[in-house]
Amino acid sequence: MSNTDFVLAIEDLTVSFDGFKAIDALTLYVDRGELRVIIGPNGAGKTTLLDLICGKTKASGGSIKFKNVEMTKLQEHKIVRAGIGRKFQTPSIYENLSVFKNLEVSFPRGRSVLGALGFRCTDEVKARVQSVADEIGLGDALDTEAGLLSHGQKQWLEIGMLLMQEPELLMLDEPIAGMSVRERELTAELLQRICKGRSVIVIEHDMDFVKRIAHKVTVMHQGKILAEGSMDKVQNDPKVIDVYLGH
Amino acid sequence: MADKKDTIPAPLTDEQRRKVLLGMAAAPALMVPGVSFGNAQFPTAKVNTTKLAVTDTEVIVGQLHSATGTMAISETGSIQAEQLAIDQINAMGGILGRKIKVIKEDGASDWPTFAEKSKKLLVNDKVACVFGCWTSASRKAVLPVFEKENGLLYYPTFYEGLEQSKNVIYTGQEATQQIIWGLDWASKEKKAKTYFLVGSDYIWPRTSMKIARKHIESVGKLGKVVGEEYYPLGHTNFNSLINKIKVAKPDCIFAAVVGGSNVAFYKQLKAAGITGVKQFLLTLSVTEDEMLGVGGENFAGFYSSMKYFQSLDNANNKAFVEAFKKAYGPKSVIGDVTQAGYLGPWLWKAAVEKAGSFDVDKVVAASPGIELKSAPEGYVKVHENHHLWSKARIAQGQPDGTFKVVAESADLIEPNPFPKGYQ
Amino acid sequence: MSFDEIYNIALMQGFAGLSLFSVLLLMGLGLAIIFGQMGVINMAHGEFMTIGAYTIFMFSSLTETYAPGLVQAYFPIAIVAAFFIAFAFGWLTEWALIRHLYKRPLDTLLATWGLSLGMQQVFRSTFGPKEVSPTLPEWLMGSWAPSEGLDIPINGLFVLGLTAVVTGGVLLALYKSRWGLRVRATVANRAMANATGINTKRTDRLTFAIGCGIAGVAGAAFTTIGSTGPTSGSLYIVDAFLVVTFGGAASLLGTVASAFGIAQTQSIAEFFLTGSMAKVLTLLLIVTILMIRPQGLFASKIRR
Amino acid sequence: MDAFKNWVARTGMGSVLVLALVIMVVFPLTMDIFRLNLVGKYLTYAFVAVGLVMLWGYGGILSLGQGCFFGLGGYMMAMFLKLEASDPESTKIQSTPGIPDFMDWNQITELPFWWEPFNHLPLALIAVVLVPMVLAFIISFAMFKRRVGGVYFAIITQAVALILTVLIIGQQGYTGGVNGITDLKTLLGWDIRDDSSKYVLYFVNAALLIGVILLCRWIQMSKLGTLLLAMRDKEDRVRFSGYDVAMFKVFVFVLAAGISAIGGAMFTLQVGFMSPSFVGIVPSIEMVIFAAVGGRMSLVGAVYGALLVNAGKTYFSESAPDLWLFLMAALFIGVVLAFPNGLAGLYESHVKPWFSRRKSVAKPAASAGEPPAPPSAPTHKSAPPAALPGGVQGQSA
Repeated sequence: MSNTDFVLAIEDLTVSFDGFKAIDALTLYVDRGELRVIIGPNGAGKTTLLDLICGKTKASGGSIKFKNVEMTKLQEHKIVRAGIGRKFQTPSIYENLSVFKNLEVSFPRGRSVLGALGFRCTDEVKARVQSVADEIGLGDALDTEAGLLSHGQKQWLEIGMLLMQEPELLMLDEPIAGMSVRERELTAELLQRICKGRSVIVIEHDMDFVKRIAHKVTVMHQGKILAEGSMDKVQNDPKVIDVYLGH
Repeated sequence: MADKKDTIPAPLTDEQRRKVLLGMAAAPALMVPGVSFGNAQFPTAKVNTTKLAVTDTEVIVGQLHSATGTMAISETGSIQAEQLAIDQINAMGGILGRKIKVIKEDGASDWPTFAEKSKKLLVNDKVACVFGCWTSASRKAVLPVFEKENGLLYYPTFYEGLEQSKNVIYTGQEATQQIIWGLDWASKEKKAKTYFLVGSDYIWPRTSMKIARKHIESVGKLGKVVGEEYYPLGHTNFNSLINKIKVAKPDCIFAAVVGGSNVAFYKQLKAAGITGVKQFLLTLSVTEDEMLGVGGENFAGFYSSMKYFQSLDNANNKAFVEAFKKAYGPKSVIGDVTQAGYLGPWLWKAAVEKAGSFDVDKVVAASPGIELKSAPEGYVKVHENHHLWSKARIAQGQPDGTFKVVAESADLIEPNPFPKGYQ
Repeated sequence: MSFDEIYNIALMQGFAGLSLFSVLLLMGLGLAIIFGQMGVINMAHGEFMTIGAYTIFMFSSLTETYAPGLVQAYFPIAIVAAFFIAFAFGWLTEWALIRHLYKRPLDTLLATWGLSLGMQQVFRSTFGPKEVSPTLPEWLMGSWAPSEGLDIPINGLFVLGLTAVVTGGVLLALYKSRWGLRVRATVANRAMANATGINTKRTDRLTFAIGCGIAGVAGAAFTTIGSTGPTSGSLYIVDAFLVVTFGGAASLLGTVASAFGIAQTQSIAEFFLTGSMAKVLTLLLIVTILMIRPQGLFASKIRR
Repeated sequence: MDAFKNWVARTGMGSVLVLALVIMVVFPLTMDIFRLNLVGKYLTYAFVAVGLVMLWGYGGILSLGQGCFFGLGGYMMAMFLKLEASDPESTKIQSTPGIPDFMDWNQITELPFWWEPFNHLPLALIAVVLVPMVLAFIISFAMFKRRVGGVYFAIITQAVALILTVLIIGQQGYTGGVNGITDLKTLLGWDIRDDSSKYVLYFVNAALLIGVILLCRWIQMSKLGTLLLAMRDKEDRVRFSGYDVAMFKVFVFVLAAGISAIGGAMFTLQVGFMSPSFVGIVPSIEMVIFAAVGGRMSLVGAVYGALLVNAGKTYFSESAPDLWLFLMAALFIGVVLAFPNGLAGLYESHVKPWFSRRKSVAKPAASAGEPPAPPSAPTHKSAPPAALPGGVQGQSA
């Protein structure tokens, strides 16, 4: 297909595990600067979709284009370097390292073996780490060992690590899981701040939270898209209601 | 020599008895005339000019074998036999009036450990000589040490030859002594025309088989080689090999398989219907020691080429076997290498007494021509090239795990570690 | 060479491959349970085989001394005993050592390597450093010759039969018994299995012990074709690991297939090449295939 | 002065200095040349152990085939020395003078072409490091790109070690077979067997070892070091931060191989021969235990581990050979069960607090970390999440 203005264009994407189609001929477009939320019941294929986009799982068919470049054949680190960042469902940070090191490691320079050997932590890097840390509310905790952070702080740290990479597309898998009410609010504000100048895809179950942040909502079911549109629209879609309440 | 006073009076009677015993031991090289007063006649300063560990009453020697590790299986016999010989020599009064004291070191089946320990024995302990090593690899590892530090090693194993060192006396057979006469016998007595050579994959079998092939095909013109196979050490499955042998249908299987492989080889041969009744097999690597693992029933009817078998029928051997079993239990067995190990201390004793000195250079110089009429294998003599003149023998394995000697070379066979025409 | 001879050789060579297959499978089977199902690297597997071999030796010595009339009959009993003795030692090992290390597979590897060194020295101190040869019953020796020029080794047939029985037994136990269900549940999800009332600790111990017991049976069976000495078991360990890894660790059928593949490759290569080169070739082939297909021949597909 | 103190504390250089002092000054002053040569031999194993600290401790990759690289390095060196020892004059009794004796015994009549480069020392020295590293690259590139890791990698490296051993033993005409390459005498005419040369070689070896430790320390302190730790903890996170994880693993594996190879070459020079018994599985696993005893996270600890285990082996195999294997077994099991961080861990958890307590009594304001610390400051958690003996929490970096 021809080039589009979408930052992410997924068309006819399919993946099957031993014959089971976890994603079935799925088509999805994400605009620049958009904050898209994907919802759906367990096993709908939401996480698998993110896995496919970031290359963790290889597609059986279809295409994923990021800024009109085909991603399906690229290795994971190449996809990241192209500008796609992904946060995992459970906070995935380096527990043994300090917050500073966690962020520093994510700085997008010195990514080759030799580059990493020659990498120097310049003032520029330090300033960037500080600014991101401030953004995620960990500005005072730079020397803390990451493993000692609270669960919510760990989630933020991982988001911060992604911000260090300055991705154009940020994908967050259940970013507020396990957070307190206060933390959820802070996270919502954070998301609204960071989606300026980049596109964000969020997987979330918490409908209040979704309502608060989403520009547009996609509902997935059995590897397919069931509905798409504003929160109000999908909430009133009978198919969606059926899926969520029908069984 | 002020300290002499303390030592002389008490052992004096011992010394006299020793004199008598020495005469009886018929150590032929003993040329020392007159009645001796032991150390008075052989003062330490005179018999030891190179600062070896020799005192007025004692001489220290080293023993370097693998007491642990995979080679412990094989080397235990040598350790025991050397100790037995040393004990017997001490019981007769020792050498030049000095008791032999042994420092035992464990090479742990690890060649650098052998090198390390040999250096310790020579440099730190200053031993007068070392009895030790079993595998070629361990000997090769220690050889530079012995040459550098000018030590003296008595090496008991039959081996591939291609070596001759001033600092080593080889009491086992080099390859030609074990192979050529045996093949000639196979050709003459068993009318073998075709030979299948099989060995473990390392230097001794390969060199042995090279000599065998040369002898079969060009030098001795006995017939032809219809197969030659090597298997990695520790290999345990020989069914494919056995099928190859069945295809080749050799008159003679000529085998040099060692270690755990050896057992698997004979068990599987028997299971494949290749038994002593149907097939002539001659091996270079089954002694009474290996027989323990192989089991008599698996080797019955096959032949082994060695210079010594426990069942040898002579007075020397009867005494030796009796002494060995008394020392190490009635179930213990004596293989070729064990006997060769036993020769070491006796040969050294004879050479020291001939030289009248423990100095390595003098002992080495005195060694060629040393004879040992009391050897269990019969009569042996040290050659100029530091190997032994000895007889070759063929014995047939019996179901009870013993060997029956069926042939013996008429004369001593000259050792020839660098055989011309076999290279 | 006549057609008959070629035919006979081909048959015997086929059997040689089959016999190597049964050897590889029998030694891999215990490991497949321990490594494949539990993820434990037991480097002392070879020594558990040696326990089996020495059990045969003890039985044969005792029978010869006290009941010479039973020499023909002791062997099957001894094999069962080998299972239980190795089983008991396995139980003990799991309790003393393995259970502390489930989360650290690489450390288990080191610890069991240490264990194997210790066990070897125990064998050496108990039975002496030299190899021993148990007296085998007459009916296990020699060959079965259905026609002239065709010899099928009886010990090979015996090992083959035993392997079939043990493999069948393991498969049956794993897929039909309560124990098998517990093992599979524990492998799939330990926490969940625990929650549903399965005593996973007990299951682990039992599984490890059964794996060791099977190693003991293998060791006992191999007295008919190989050596019995303190280090005999270590001859098999690398091959055993390769068989299991090559098959795809979690799959018993994979172990069967891989043992078959490796055995045929090696035995055919041995027939046409020298023994050493055949070994190198087989190993290289395994390593190369594992590099291309690291999950082994049979891997269960799950979402990663 | 304070800046220097800080630098020492930050880089963990204190322990390296202590180690340098021990092996460069204390040992040579207190030991005769025989013992010193033994220590020199042990120190060549320490190279492998240091490589394993990088590979296993930092990279989380356990290789059971490090003997391959140690052996290859040693063989490359031995090939050069053997050619020098096989001049036509000293090999004139051979049927083809001028080639190594074992070739002559195997009816090889001219030097194989791939032996030719080993006539030249510079080429040989390059080969010492390069050949093992290339082999390591081939093995690891294929495997890590396909995400083979953990136990599988360990088993495959084991198979590689086995293949190489069988090959070396089987091709004895070209390699010296099971006996190895023996009877090495001179290096460019300089007799390596003399006591004086042994001294020189000892110091060269010690200096190289310290150099290698400094190099590794530098790598640990670079971003690459941080990445290795990060990978060990959350490999996917590193991958999805835009790093080609496989290449970092390949790097550390190749690095460990190169370091081991240097050790092998120094072994050949100091011991005077090389044989396949260093290539196989057993020595490879033993070398892992050196690193484990010293502490898998501590470069300096690895050296002490190698020294201690080998000294123990020498001592006990002399006094109680039967006991030795039991002791070795206990060492393997104990270091895994009770002291997963080895000597360095014990130091961190027991000796160091004791020091600080004494210090704080004497001088209340003493800064932490002043006594030489094993250079692994930020990460004294064991690789696996399992329980640790207490008190090994890392301080902040």
